[in-house]
Amino acid sequence: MFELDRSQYPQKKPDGTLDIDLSSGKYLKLWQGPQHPGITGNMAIELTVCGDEVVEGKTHVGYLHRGFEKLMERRTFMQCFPIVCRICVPEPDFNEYCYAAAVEELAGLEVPEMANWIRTLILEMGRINSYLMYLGGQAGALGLGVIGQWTTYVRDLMLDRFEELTGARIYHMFILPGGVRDRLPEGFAGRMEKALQEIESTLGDVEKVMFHNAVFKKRTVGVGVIEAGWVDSYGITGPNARAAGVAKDVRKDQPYLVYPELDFELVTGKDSDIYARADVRRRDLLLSVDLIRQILAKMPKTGEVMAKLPNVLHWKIPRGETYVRGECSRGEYGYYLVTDGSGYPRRVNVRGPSYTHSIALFERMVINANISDVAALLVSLHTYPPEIER
Amino acid sequence: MVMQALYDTLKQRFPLGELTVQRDNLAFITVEAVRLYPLLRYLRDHEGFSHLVLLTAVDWLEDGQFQLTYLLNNRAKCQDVGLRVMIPRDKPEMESIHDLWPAAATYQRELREMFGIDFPGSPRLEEEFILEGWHGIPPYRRDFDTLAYARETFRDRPGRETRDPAQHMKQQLYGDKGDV
Amino acid sequence: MSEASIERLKSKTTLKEILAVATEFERTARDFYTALAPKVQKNIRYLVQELAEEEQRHYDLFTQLAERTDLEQQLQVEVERPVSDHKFSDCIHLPDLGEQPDDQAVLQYALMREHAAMEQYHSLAQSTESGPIHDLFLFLANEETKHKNELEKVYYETVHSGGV
Amino acid sequence: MIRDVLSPFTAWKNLFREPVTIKDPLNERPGSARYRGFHQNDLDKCIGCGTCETICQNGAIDMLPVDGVPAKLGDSGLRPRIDYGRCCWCALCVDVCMTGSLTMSNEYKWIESDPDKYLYMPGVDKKHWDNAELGYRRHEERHLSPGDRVDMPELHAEERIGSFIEMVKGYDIAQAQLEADRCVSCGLCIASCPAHMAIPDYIKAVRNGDYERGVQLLYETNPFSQVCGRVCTHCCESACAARHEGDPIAIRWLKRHIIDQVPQERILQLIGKPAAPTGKKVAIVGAGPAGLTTAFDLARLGHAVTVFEAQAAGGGMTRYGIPEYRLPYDALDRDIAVITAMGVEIKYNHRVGTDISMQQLETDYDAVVLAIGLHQGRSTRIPGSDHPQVRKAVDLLRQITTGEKIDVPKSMVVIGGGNVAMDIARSMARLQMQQYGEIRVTLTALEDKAHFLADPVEVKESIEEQINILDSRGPQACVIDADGKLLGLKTWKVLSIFDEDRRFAPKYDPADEQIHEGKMIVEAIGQMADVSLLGDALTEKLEWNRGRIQIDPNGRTSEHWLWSAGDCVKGPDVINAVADGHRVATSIHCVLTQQEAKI
Repeated sequence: MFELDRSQYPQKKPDGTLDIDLSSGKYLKLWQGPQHPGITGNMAIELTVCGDEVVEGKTHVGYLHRGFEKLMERRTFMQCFPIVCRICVPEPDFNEYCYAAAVEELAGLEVPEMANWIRTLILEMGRINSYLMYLGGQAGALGLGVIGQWTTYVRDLMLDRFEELTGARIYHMFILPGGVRDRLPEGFAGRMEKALQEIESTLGDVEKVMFHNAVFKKRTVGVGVIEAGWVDSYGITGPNARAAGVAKDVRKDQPYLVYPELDFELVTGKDSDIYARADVRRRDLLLSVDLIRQILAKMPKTGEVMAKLPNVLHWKIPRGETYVRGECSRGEYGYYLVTDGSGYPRRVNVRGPSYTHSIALFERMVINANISDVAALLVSLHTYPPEIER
Repeated sequence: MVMQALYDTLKQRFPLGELTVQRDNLAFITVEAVRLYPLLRYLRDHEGFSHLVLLTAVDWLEDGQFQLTYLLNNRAKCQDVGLRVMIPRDKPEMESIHDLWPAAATYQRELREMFGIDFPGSPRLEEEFILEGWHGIPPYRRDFDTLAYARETFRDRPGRETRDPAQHMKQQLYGDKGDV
Repeated sequence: MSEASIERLKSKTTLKEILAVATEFERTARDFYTALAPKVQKNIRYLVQELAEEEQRHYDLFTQLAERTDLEQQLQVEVERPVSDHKFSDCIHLPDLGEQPDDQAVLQYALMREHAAMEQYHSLAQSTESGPIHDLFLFLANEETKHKNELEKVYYETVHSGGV
Repeated sequence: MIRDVLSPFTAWKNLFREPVTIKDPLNERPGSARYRGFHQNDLDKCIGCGTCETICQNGAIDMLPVDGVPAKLGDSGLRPRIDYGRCCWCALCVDVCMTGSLTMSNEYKWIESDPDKYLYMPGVDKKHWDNAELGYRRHEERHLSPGDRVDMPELHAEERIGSFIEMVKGYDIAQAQLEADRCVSCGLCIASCPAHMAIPDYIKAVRNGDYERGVQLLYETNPFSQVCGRVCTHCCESACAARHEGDPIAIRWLKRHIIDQVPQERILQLIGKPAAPTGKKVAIVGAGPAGLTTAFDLARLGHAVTVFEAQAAGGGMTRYGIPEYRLPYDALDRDIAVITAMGVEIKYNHRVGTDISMQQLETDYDAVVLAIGLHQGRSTRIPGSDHPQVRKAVDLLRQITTGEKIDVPKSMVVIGGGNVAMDIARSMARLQMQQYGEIRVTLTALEDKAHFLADPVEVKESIEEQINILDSRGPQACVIDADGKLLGLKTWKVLSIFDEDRRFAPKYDPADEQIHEGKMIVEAIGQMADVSLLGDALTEKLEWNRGRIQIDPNGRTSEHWLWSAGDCVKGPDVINAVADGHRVATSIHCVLTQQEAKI
């Protein structure tokens, strides 16, 4: 529709900054968020538009800053465990896992095998929940409200499974340093299978209504393309990278927990547009369904779930530092933990994939986008603001 | 072994500090601040460490130093290397690497805000990132006391009070009474 | 109690008479302990004084009983719940109560005395028909048993302190 | 392309579908069996240790007194109250609970209009979920509770039975730190310790490897740490929060570990020099733990202290009553050396009443302390107990300590079920082993095994050392043949030992009679103080309380110049004697300084 090469606009000043003169009347500042249906979580984007074209976007975060990294510095190693999950609401378990694994590594704890199976199970369950929320959001950003209703329903079935396994629906607080809190409840696998079947059936409907949908395709195919070359410079991981054809997945690259024992192929795409990313996530969700079935079939029936811990009230860990990562639904999730021999972490740094995706990458991608595509574009990066500001 | 080999290779080109091999695919290397930029570029362009995983700081208050940790990942080889740079706390300044990784600008903005570490030349460094209207010392420094801040800023629900078991027993059972 | 006094008691037919003799026994015991008290070391004097007080209590009790009109009914109530006796003080040897007895000796003497009295009243009760007199003997036996049991506890607490 | 237009219309198939939502509150939807809902607390099981408060990272828990729950030994009387405005339902409080009293129900709905109502004391504020059966419980493997007690290395029965070498070896540093790690620092133990030692703090010093700090903490409340680190009756351990579901912390052994780690010279440096002389003089009768603790405290305050001791060495009952294999003399000597280093003068072989009279002490000193212990053994006075081969345990133990020659019998019977009985039985067993190569010691106790007065460990070790322990046997007579030779002890079976008021009142079964063979019988049934040293006049002047010298709460007798402390007024117990010593020293110091002020 634009006749000129839009990539030339807005023009740059000799020093490289954008040449935007707000007083010229050609431009308009437009805030999307922090309260806006087209925003993910507690975040705001400040758009400068020229007509309906975005010429500059800035991400604003900090609406949910709780300073977890700092708070952990005055909590004992066990006391940190209940707060880490709060760093990411829709998929909290990665925080629990990465934190626990980092502590275990520095404390030299060997986690029982059974705990590793249950941890993997929980992480895949969390991934399903996260993707289900994403699908609803991605469709919703383009006006397809019904998808969100369906995925919320099946997500609730998964929350029921979480509740019976962990004792809580959202913040599970189940993976603690040393292992997990308990074994699977009686008859869990059967109820899980029913939930998985319901999820598969719903996903069939989602595929028909969302993915084989002329309107959805029109709005997403070829829109919001991530160039493969950006993957490293913008620190892109997860489905955002895989949809660009970069087969990057910690589960394969640096297998952790029991992933080496599971049989699976990476899900990748090639078009790297919004549609491709949505499709990669839909297929990755189905992969998780398959992985959960594998886990429940292969996991041992009995075994310890916790390593022997020292008295957690005065647990000290020798000086050291490490980085532990996992592949969450949005990409690489990691904890950088520094200990100094005391009973408290010296420093915890949480590396959430949204950090680079929703700031550096998004600000790059939004330039020259149409205002109406901004919401879909942002959702397609699948970002959760709390993990940015921690 | 692998990480040691990498260290030895790098050592031929750059003066390096201490090596800490944490796992067979993760090592930390201490480097001088002035060596960092060329080393990062070399690792990115010639050793396959093309992914900047994170950039963060650790406050060693008692040593008067900040530790900057640049964590790089080589996906093909499944290796991570963390570069540790110690900079003085009283002159917290470091060369910007935003031209190596555009994403680094965000990390540097955050470090500037939370730790008060300056990265001259990094884009939008002065803009508020997470905190709005913050005064006082950068809050992620060790000398910022979160508990004191919380006590000044927030109040407890009325009626909160607690007793120490040992003190309470002393008062109830012996104390000045001479005997149990 | 001597054989003669038993005979004297046996021959008594009224409650009042029986009580009068029993009261007399308590009085002599009280006088004995009262006389002993100043002779023993002060640190164990409390024991002897307590014994004297206990005998005085019995003396008062019996005196008051003798003056009451509802005596029969009162006796009945007390006798229905006799204090059990497990032949305990058999194991306590009787010492010679010398000029300056120690606490153990005093206690042993007192136990022996209460035990003897208890036995006597018991056998008297057995040799009388059911009725007020029988009940009175049972009552007296019960009183002595109570006192004896209390003394046993004091004895064990004093002597068998466990040697920790 | 046509497919992409038509396919979305499949959504219409849901038109007639039932809603999947649950209509709440019309339908009950209980939380799952593991649900972490509102708290429950079993008030009877809860001991108010506050470990829940310690672990709570939200600061949501307060410990507060509750009507009808008094503080008592091993229970602070406090109970947790939770601020549901802060609670994050992590259940760490449930996981670390030392008794398992704190749990969570599966109830998750509680509606109030006043947010301050959510200060909630589970178990006290009655709620409908108090008896909910489902909900989060601590895992049966108790993942976050402290582990098992570290075994104390000690000599095996075969190794120790032939000698008087100390049997307990003491923890090494790694073992001690592991044991110290188990402590949750609740402080419930402090009230139960007569000297109120700073137990959690010195255990923390062990954890941190800061033994010098540990020694300083020990000496703040107890100059007999060598002794108490070995033979203390450790009341603290019976108040320990860890005892509810496992062994209590080995507090006594940790104390010993601290004092073992620091050299004697360093201990003297750490506790420092006494204060400047005050010119006041105090005499103390008896160099046992009570007397010497008083002496230590007073000397540190600058008073001139002289201790009169009838025996040739100090320590009192800890030396002459406790066998060497439990408390080696050199350990005791180290404690006494610290005390004499404070300037305390001990006159050994000075028997008050014989070598110097109480009247003389009254005249020569500003204050006098009577700390004479319980050195006279009680006798059963059963028939035959006046036989020369019927001995008293305290006399025999004293003889063993002083090295007097003892005619060791080939077989013997001990009467008594307390620690003294065990001590003499085990000591004589060692002598028998040395002389005859075999042990024939029978021990008869009135109590049944469940009610032995002796420490259970003592009983266990005695059995290991081949002592034949017979419980529930009441001594009746010492059996002597026509030639006057002692044959053994006759006993009756004890049917019951306590009455309904838990008072000692044994009942016997004469039908069950036994005779236990022994060429010697040792009576270890109890001790009393030998107060003859007071003399008739002072005895008559003093006020008495049921056979013991009457004292006020500070240990002062009815005579203004005389105080009394330790076993002779409080009954036998080392740590009690130490506590008493402190009390008396404080009182004397107070009186002496007041006198000073008046002048």
